[in-house]
Amino acid sequence: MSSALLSIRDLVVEFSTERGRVRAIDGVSFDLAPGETLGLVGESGCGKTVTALAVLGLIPSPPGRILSGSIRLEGRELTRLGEREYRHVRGKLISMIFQEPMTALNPVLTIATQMTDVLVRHQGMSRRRARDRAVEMLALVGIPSPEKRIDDYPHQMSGGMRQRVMIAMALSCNPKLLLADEPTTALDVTTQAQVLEEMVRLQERFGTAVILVTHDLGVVAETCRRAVVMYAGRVVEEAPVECLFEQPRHPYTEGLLASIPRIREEKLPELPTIPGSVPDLLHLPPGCRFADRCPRADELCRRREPKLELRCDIAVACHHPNRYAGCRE
Amino acid sequence: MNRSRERTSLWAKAWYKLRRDRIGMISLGVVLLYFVVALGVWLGLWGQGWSQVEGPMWAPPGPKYWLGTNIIGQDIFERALYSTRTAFDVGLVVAVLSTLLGGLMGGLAGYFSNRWADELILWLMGVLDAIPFYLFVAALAYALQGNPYAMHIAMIATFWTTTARLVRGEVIKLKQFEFVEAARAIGLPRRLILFRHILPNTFHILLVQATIVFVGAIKSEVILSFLGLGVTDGVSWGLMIAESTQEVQAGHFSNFVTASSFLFVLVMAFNLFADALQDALDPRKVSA
Amino acid sequence: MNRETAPLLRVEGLSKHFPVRGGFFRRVTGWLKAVDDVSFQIAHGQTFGLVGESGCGKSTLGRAILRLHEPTAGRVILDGTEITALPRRALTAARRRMQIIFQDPYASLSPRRTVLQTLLEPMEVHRIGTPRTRREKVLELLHIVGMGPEVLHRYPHEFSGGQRQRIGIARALTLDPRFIVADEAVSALDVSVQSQVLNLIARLQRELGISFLFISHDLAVVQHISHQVGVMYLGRLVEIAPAEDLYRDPLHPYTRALLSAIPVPDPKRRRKRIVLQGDVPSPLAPPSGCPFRTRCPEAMPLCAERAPRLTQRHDGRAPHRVACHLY
Amino acid sequence: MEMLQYALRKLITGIPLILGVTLISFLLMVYFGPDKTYDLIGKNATPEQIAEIRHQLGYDRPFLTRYLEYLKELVTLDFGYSDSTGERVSSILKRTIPISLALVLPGFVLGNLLGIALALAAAWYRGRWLDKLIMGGSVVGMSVSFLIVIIAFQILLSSNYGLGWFPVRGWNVYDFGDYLRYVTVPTLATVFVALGYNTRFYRAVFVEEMGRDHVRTARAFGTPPAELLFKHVLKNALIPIITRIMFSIPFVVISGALLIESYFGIPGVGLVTYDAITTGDQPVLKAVVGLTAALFVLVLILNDILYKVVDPRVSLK
Repeated sequence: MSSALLSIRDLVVEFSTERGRVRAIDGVSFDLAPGETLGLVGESGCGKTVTALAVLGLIPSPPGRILSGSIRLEGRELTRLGEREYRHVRGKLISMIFQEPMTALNPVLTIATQMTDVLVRHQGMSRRRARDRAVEMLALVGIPSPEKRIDDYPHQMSGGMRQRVMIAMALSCNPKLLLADEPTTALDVTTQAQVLEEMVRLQERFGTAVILVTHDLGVVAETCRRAVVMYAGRVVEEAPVECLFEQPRHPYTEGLLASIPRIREEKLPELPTIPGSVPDLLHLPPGCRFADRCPRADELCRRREPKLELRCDIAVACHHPNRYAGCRE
Repeated sequence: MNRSRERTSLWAKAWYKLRRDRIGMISLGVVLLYFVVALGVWLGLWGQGWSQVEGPMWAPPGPKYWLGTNIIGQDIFERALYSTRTAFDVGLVVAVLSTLLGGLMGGLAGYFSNRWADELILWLMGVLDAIPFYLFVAALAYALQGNPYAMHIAMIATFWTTTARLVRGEVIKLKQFEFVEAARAIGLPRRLILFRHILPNTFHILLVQATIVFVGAIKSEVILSFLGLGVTDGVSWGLMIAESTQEVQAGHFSNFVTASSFLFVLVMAFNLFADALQDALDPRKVSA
Repeated sequence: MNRETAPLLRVEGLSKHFPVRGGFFRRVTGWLKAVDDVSFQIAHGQTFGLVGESGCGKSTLGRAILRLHEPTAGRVILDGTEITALPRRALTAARRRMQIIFQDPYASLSPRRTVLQTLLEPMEVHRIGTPRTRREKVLELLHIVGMGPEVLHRYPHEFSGGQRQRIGIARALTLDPRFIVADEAVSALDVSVQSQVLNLIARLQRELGISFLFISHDLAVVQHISHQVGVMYLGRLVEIAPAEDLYRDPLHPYTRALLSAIPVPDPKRRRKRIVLQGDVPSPLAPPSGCPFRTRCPEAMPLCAERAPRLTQRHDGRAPHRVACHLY
Repeated sequence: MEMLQYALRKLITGIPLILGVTLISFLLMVYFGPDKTYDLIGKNATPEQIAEIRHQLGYDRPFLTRYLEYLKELVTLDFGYSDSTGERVSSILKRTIPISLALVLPGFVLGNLLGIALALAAAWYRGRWLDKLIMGGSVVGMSVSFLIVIIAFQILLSSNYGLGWFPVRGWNVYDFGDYLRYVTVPTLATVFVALGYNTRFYRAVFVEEMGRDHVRTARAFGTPPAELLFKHVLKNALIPIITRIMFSIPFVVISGALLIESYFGIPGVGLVTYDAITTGDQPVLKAVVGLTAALFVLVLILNDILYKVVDPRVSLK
């Protein structure tokens, strides 16, 4: 796919831990079109955040490193960039919003300083121009009286406000790609709705492509067009959200969808679950990583790991996927 | 849950980690070697001739006097051996007692944080920290009228505050943990909550602090002895260095170099061991 | 009163106010009303779901009921005993009847004690049984929460979050309590494990007849296991109703907003939602009148003047109560 | 105004501390301290002479009266006359404190600045060879006794057995050149000893700060290394740095100066204190202890005010 904005191929990120080396992600591949919103979904420890950090070259090293694979932004290989070149990508071409609004901003600098620094650095603006632009951006994300609030320190704002500031800062240089790592997880439900809405509105306005890293399939259903489902460091399914939610092909996706807490008309006698728990990345089974928890697992699954196979626009890594429901080509 | 993982307590895990730390194990070996030397002196196996004045003045190192003799003809090697015992005397007594005191006071202050017991202990720590150390030792020496343990008592009385502050902070942190609330919810008496659930989780701090205090005590002994405030009976590296200052001006370095090297190697080994211990016991790393 | 119909737990006008200090000598300059005049009941063998956003006082309420926080005012009556009036020694004995399950599976187990030690401790404190029967009880409880005897001598760090939560549940069950507070008991767990634990709690309450106060920030989680649901905002209960009623016909504007804010995992149903403006006001300086009026889409002048009381809805058959001037 | 009120409140809370310090040291040094009667009049005095001298020394008055007198001395800064030299204590201090400051300050400043610089380098290259080198050096530095460093530096730099570049002992300072000649070796010794501890401490602070979310955010927005280190890491780490520096001031002034001055024979307040210890010169000791306690309280107040300056989150309330 040459039209892709971002193209990740066979990415492997390894961490050395006390108990040995661990591949936090092991052969992840997917593409992202310009302006597209992609959900990167999975439970904790599945490697979704590591994937996002790898795109920005922010894998903490040591102990982590990119072992192999490629990350291309508009055809340009990012994994081989030097630190100096990468700095011109970060915040300018790709920016990122983090999970914890309470700690992600520098507590001893004002919002103004933190936002103008970025604009001065990447857009070559004067401080005065940068400040005007920052105020403009704050107004866009819905911060009341931004020309006053910009001189606040982060601790003077609520969590929702700070997350808006992060969004404003992330979009201020008009990046091509926005990585949003669980941007609403730490927020309350009512605030979560506000912030998500704000983010989607701006992303559409700026034409930014977004990778939304989340554990919440509900958020994916409401904001994304396509989703990549990860499990234990691997992609197990990739599909347009309509297909994914209507007819999940991988048994893990199916189980995950079923076990989301949701408001139901009729009370079920028992909530659907996935039995067992996620395998320890240090002691992975030889075959499919989901085999231990999978109702469909057989000898083949325990012996050989399935490859991610693409058919039409749905890719699935399973020996016994659900029946293919047809595609929209 | 993977069955191949060994069933181990956090202590066993820490020991396993420590065993794999090469520098840590080597330094532990050096410390143990010193300990054996000190033990030998206690048992009367060696180092007993430290006070005999029989050799010639400033004899060079040789087969009779391995490291030469000092200004009045005492065997420097014997004296250095005996001083190892003095160092362990001071180090062990001060480390053990000040750590116990610090753990207890810190535990109480932390558990009763923001109440009068805490305020009182904090005040006491502030007071002890605000008195200059050498003056405190001297004053205590006066007050105890030449009691040979005045130095030990002074060190214990001042060194426990650091430990207590660390333990207090940790206890305040641990108190917020839900397992402490769970203990309250089952009706466990406060005393047991403190001793069974909170303090055991500060042992790693106490252990590391004990090694640090040990080093601090040995180093302070040297300076106090040099100033004439320290060891009064027996000999120590500090006293050897004190007597060597005159020899040094006459160009005889053996006494100075011997005492300094004995001291340096032990302190270095202890410092490295303390580091290794801290790494091995770090709960953030162990639980990972 | 008939024991069957009498509620197991009655909470009457319960308040918990924390002093705020400031000024020259750190005097008390104000009060943080974490829980303010809350009343409700829980029937035998039923679950009361308590929902609200962070900082609304729901966890404080749970702890005040158990007297893990000493309440400022109000009464708690459990099975005929007035918990709030008990002297210390009697309170310790009463703890057999009420227990708690915590949110953070990584912080709720004592890290240097084995599963066996953790589970024996409650029985030792209350001198229940012999060493032998205690051990049998531990094994039985482990079986109930779906674990085998091989875990007895393991330490908490050797378990996953879901397993730790099961151990925490087993600990709460050792004293055969009549009532358990589950404080965000599944919030820290991954979705797939969350539903396992929810099913476990639902089963326990069916089979053992234990009453639960199930505290959560997530209305969707609460629905499955609750008979009654209460919604809290800034330290007060704003709506209480049987679960079916609350989800079918939410009355309070805040409840409606909460319900509509839950993301729905169905891309075809992107609905219009009620998005609340602004943030929750500081509990140190709550608004006059109705605490919700600053964010309420339906606020009227009256709302600023007078705080609405929790009242029975007039037309309803079900005991659906709401604190809003609209009704 | 807010600052002033805060300082005042802190000052009031500092009073129990000063009372505690003075009480304990008074108890130990004076009340249980050495009886100077026979030092002054010899062994063969008559009971009347003894009573007379004890009255002069104040030994016959109740404890509380004597303690309150001490407090009065502290408040008026008038500690009477030295037992051994007969000089006014206040004038002794006035003469010697500036010398000690001039002696200790360069080493103190350099030791902290170099420590911060090395720690920043080590933290930036965490886990690489530079870090290991610096940290290895720190452990070695921490393991050498201050006393050994002083003696070794004196042999190497000042004595005839070494380079012999600097004066061996004393303090004959009349111009800046003299000052440099006399201050160099003590300063080098101080820096050598402090550097290991400082570097380790500061590195730990920086490493912790560098692991924080906001530093990752700064990196995610392309912040260059120098800006990252100084604007985001150093600035945020100022609180522990300030605490360490502030709280080491009282000890450097007394304890650090004591050893150096007594070894190099420099007539500063440390030497005066040392002499007072060995001769049991109580008026001087009382003055030193009291003033140190006062300094300690001042440091506490200043420290908290500096917190407010560097961290907007800290409220003085």
